[in-house]
Amino acid sequence: MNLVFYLLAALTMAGGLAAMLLKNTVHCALALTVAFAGLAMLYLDLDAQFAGFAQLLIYVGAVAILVVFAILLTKGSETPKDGVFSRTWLAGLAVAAAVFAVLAWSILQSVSRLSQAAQAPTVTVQQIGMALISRYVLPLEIVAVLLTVALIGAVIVAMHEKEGGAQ
Amino acid sequence: MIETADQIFVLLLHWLVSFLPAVLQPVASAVLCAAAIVCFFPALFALTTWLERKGLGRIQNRLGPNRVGPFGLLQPIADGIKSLTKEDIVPFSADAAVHFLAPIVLVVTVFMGFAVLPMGRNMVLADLDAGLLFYFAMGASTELAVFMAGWSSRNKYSLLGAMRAVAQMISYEVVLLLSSVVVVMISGSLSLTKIVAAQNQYTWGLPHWYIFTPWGLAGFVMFAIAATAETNRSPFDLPEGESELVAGYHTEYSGFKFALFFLGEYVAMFSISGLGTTLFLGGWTAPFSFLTWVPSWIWFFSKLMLSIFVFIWLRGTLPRLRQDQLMNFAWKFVLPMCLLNLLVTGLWRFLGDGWLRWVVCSAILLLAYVGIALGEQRKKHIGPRSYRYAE
Amino acid sequence: MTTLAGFLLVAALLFSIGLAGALTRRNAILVLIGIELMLNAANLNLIAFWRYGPHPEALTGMMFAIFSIAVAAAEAAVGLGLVISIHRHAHTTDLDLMNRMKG
Amino acid sequence: MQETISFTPQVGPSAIAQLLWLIPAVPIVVAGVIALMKQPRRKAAATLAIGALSFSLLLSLFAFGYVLSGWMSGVATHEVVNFTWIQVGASQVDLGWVLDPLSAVMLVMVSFVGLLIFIYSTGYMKHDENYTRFFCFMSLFAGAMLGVVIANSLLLLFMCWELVGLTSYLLIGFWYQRPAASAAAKKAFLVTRVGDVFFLLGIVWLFSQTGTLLFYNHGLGSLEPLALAGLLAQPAALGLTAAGAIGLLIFAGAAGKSGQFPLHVWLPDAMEGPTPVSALIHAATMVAAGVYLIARVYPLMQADALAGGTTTALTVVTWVGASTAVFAALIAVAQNDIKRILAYSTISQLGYMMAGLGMGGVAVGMFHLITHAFFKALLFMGAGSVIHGCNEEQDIRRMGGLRTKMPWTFGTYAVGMLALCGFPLLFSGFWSKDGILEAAQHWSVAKTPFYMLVFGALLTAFYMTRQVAYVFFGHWKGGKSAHESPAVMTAPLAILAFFAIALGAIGTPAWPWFRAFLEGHATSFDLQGFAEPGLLVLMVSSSLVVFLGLGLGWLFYGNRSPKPEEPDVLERAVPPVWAALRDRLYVDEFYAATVIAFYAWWARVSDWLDRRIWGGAVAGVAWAFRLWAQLNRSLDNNIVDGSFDKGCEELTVSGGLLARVQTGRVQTYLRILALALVALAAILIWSSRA
Repeated sequence: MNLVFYLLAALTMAGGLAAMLLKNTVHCALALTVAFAGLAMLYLDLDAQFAGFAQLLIYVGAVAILVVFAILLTKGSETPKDGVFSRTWLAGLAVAAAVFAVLAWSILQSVSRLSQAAQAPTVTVQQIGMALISRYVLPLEIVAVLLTVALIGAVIVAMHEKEGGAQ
Repeated sequence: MIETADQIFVLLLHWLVSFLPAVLQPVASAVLCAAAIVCFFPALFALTTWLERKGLGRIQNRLGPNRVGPFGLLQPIADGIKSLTKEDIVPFSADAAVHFLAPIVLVVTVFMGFAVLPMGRNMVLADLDAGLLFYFAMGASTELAVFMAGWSSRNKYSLLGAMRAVAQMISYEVVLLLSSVVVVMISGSLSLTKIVAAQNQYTWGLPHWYIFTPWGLAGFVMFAIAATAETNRSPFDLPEGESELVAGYHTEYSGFKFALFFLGEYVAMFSISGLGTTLFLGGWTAPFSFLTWVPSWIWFFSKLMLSIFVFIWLRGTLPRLRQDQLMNFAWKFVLPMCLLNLLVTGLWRFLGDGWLRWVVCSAILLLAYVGIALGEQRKKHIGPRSYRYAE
Repeated sequence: MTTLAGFLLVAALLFSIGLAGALTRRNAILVLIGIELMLNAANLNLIAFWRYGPHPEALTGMMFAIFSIAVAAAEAAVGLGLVISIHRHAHTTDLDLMNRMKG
Repeated sequence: MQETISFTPQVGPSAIAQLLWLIPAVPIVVAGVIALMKQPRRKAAATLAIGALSFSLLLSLFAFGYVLSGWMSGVATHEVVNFTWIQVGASQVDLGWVLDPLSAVMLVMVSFVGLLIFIYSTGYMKHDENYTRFFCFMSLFAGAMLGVVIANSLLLLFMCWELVGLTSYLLIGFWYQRPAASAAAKKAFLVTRVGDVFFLLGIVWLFSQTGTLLFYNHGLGSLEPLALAGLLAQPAALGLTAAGAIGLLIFAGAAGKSGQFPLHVWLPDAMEGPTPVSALIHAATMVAAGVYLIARVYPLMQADALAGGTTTALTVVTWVGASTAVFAALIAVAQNDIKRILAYSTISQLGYMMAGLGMGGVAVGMFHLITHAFFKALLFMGAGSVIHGCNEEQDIRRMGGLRTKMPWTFGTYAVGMLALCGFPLLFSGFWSKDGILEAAQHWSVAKTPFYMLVFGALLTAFYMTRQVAYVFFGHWKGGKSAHESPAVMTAPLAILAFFAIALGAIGTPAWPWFRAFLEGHATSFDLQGFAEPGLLVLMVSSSLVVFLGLGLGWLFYGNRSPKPEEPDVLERAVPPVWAALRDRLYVDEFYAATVIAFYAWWARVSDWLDRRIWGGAVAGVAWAFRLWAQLNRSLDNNIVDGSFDKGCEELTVSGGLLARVQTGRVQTYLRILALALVALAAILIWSSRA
């Protein structure tokens, strides 16, 4: 329980809250990137270097940009007149709160059984690579296929239909 | 003697931190290195602006800056003073916070990239195991800064420039990664120091730089293209194509913030050149075995400056591409070549030593190059560009 | 209160924030953002468990996280593509107005 | 005489015999090719057909030469090539072809005359739009006819026989737009069918008796002593043995094809077809096929006689032939259509051949067949040339004086006419007919046929003279002036004319080469042949008869060229007889009154049966089914569908209830999911701590 952790946790929380609360959608996206960055640093704090950098590369570098593009393409950057929250926001909030309550409860329930801080494991990228192509090769392939399919699918779904084209 | 010359900066660092208590030493050394980097590269940036203006002047058959100081050497300082003293204008309708944050994020992320670059023997700030990955993560973050700048200043030129820049950077980031992956495949490590070490050996007095292999050459060429695009240098400088959209995403910036953008751009150029040098040109290793006595950092920076000169040269020579041409080039020519290059590298890896792998790999690459190029030429991608909005 | 518990709590909170956002925002893109947050929270859990688990060398949690990152990227791409095409047809990203699937 | 045939020891058939099948195959294949051609490809079609037939002619000449050389070296070539067509259990149906003097001679005749007629047709049919179709049919006919000639199996022969009938039908009805033509075609087809039914019966009977349909099969064929003995052992009705009966049945088929007396009615009408067709099919080849058939199965016909039993079969053949000869000649006298006259003369000549077969044997009949083929083809083609020249005029009373207008046609036609009349010594017809008369004279059974045939000869000379006088002498009475035909038509005439004269040389009593060739024994030229008792007398008398006919004809019609309207000379003399003759002795009317009437009545009866009885039954069944269907439908509507609809309604209602939950809002679903998660987690924890 050191200072770094608290700072990072605070940063992440702030980013997440901002992403969910701000009115301007682009601000939300930027706040989201802050949250992502905070998470990446949390990973680093957990000695998961590779995961941290991957998180940074993928989320900050790609997903955030994607979100921003989507926002601009859907003219979502200007804030709508009638509020940014849906009519049933209260119910939603309640449900979320309930979920948090349950999760927190379960965690606190099992605090006693959680393992204490172990010494930092040293994993090199090489080990990860070996694991990826030896023990986790099947998931790796599946993810590769999934990504390809997702790529093509996204392109097709978002593709600009010419007149007389599909639909 | 040679040793000291080579390790002079390292020794200096140790001497400095030796005054501090052992607890603070790692932190202090890190801070000192960072400080050194942050001080050195702006200076190099100043020099480079002068160099570039001179060089462009020569290329365009005119004298460059020649009033301030000998050969106008002091011109950058004059510019610096000017930009520091100018008024910092923030447009009325701009998104002040983001508008303020953008240049900072840009510069910070760009500088972070240097952390993993080995600039000489033992001269690396943080020798991360996943150094390359870190570098790319940082590089990816700069796009966000560009977008922030473009979007926050509520100016259609800025926005267009930013969108162009982001699109371009995303496309070419893929190429950048894929063309670097081949090096990782061969050297078997993401750590840049290890990569350099892998290239630091000689046969018949010649170094084992990766550029001296078929896949390495191809990879380097594509890396160079991608790097040019990543740094928005001409011929890929559409984002700030002054003839089209006044100055791209930093149209609405003035004074020191503008200077920061300018700085960030050049420093990015330095860092990516450094990366290229490290990956393909053997980093700080000497080009010939009998030159190994020359201090490693000299080699690194001379290679760096060489590539900088190439950048300038390109800018002086090539005309600007068009947006759709740019995209087609990235996705339809460079990307396939990159993927093929991966395959070839695998072949290289498994064909074992001997002349065979040279023949096979070069043949495949050449054939593919000619084939794809011809195919691309046949279906003309230069045509009326089509605008696609999601209205 | 152990470190692991702290990470888990952070993850839980982040998850709930994401869920709340996904449940309350009108804009489809923001709902997607919320979902991304939830995914990341899950990743954080995985990594934390890997770090403090009995067998870190097995890399299970790490791998899980990496794969889920990849999957999340795919999900983001497809989801945003869907949002864009929906916007092209319905000219809105307001989920309250998107109830054409009403039974 | 036949037993003098000495079979060549079979050491495998020679190459030419092996290739014999090509002779019919090539024209048939070519016919198929032409059938696939477009209408405008006239020249190609004609070239192909002629080329194919000339190939057949070439091969036939080779075959003939082979047989001839064999004969020279004193062996009567007789080679067969057989193969199994169908294998049904123990019994098998074999097909095959035979190469012997008979078939060799016939092959050469058919392909040669056919080729000439093809060439002639290119001129005659020049302006017809269905030129290609014509040559397709002609080629098919030629092939089928050649098939008939070489067939060694009664079945194969029957197939080709029917194919010939088909082509004849097609070609008679070639100008199908004319009602008369199509009617004639149908008539020809049906009438010959009558004969063919009997023929088929004969075939089946023969097969059931001998178990094979091959003529010659190294001693196992149906015409070889073994089988014949078996047949003779089988008694049939009227004191006939099976052999005789079968022979008679086959003869019925032959009579149908060759237009013998009861079944001759189709042949005159067949003249509706184009003239080359009449020349080729209805004068030279197809009608002769009947005669050829009899010649082919002659052993069967005469088996009885040789066995010392009755000679009924051949007697019947003789009587039918003789009566036909006189009968047709009588009718020919009173006809005015140039082609009809020739048609009736053909019928009577066929009668001569039959009589010759019946009384004199194969050689006599076949000799007349060959000579007749040439000069009758010549006459028909001459008639065609005349018709062509007088622009499609066929009534001889509207012609006249053509000898100056078309000298070539006239000359050749005269030759043909004299050959037909049997002008002494010079012409082939004289010798062939004389052979028949001689045979008749020596016939043991009766003398009447002899006199009938002599009378027929007289009539022949008379009506041919009448025709020639009408057509070529006197003065032109037609409409537009006539013109000579092109060389492509006259050249074949000339060639045929030559043969009409020359062929007589091979059958004189002095040098009976033809008979010797057919019967396979050597011969030499010596005038002693005339020294036979009565022969000279016969020759002189028949010559006198011919002169008498010519004279009478000239007396009545020479150079007078009466108006077309004014009645004929004989008509003024004996009107009723003339009328009877003109109306073809009412045979058609007789058939119309009897056979056709019966068929019409029978058709009406079966029509009535169909409508009332069978139709009624079918309607009843249909009604029953409709009733059943009605029942089913009501069942469906009320019970099955009813219950189904009810179930559907239930489903709809319940679905509607559930659909309330489905708001279509993503967030609602998400919310429900989250709640479920909460519930699950709660349960989990609760259970875990308990």
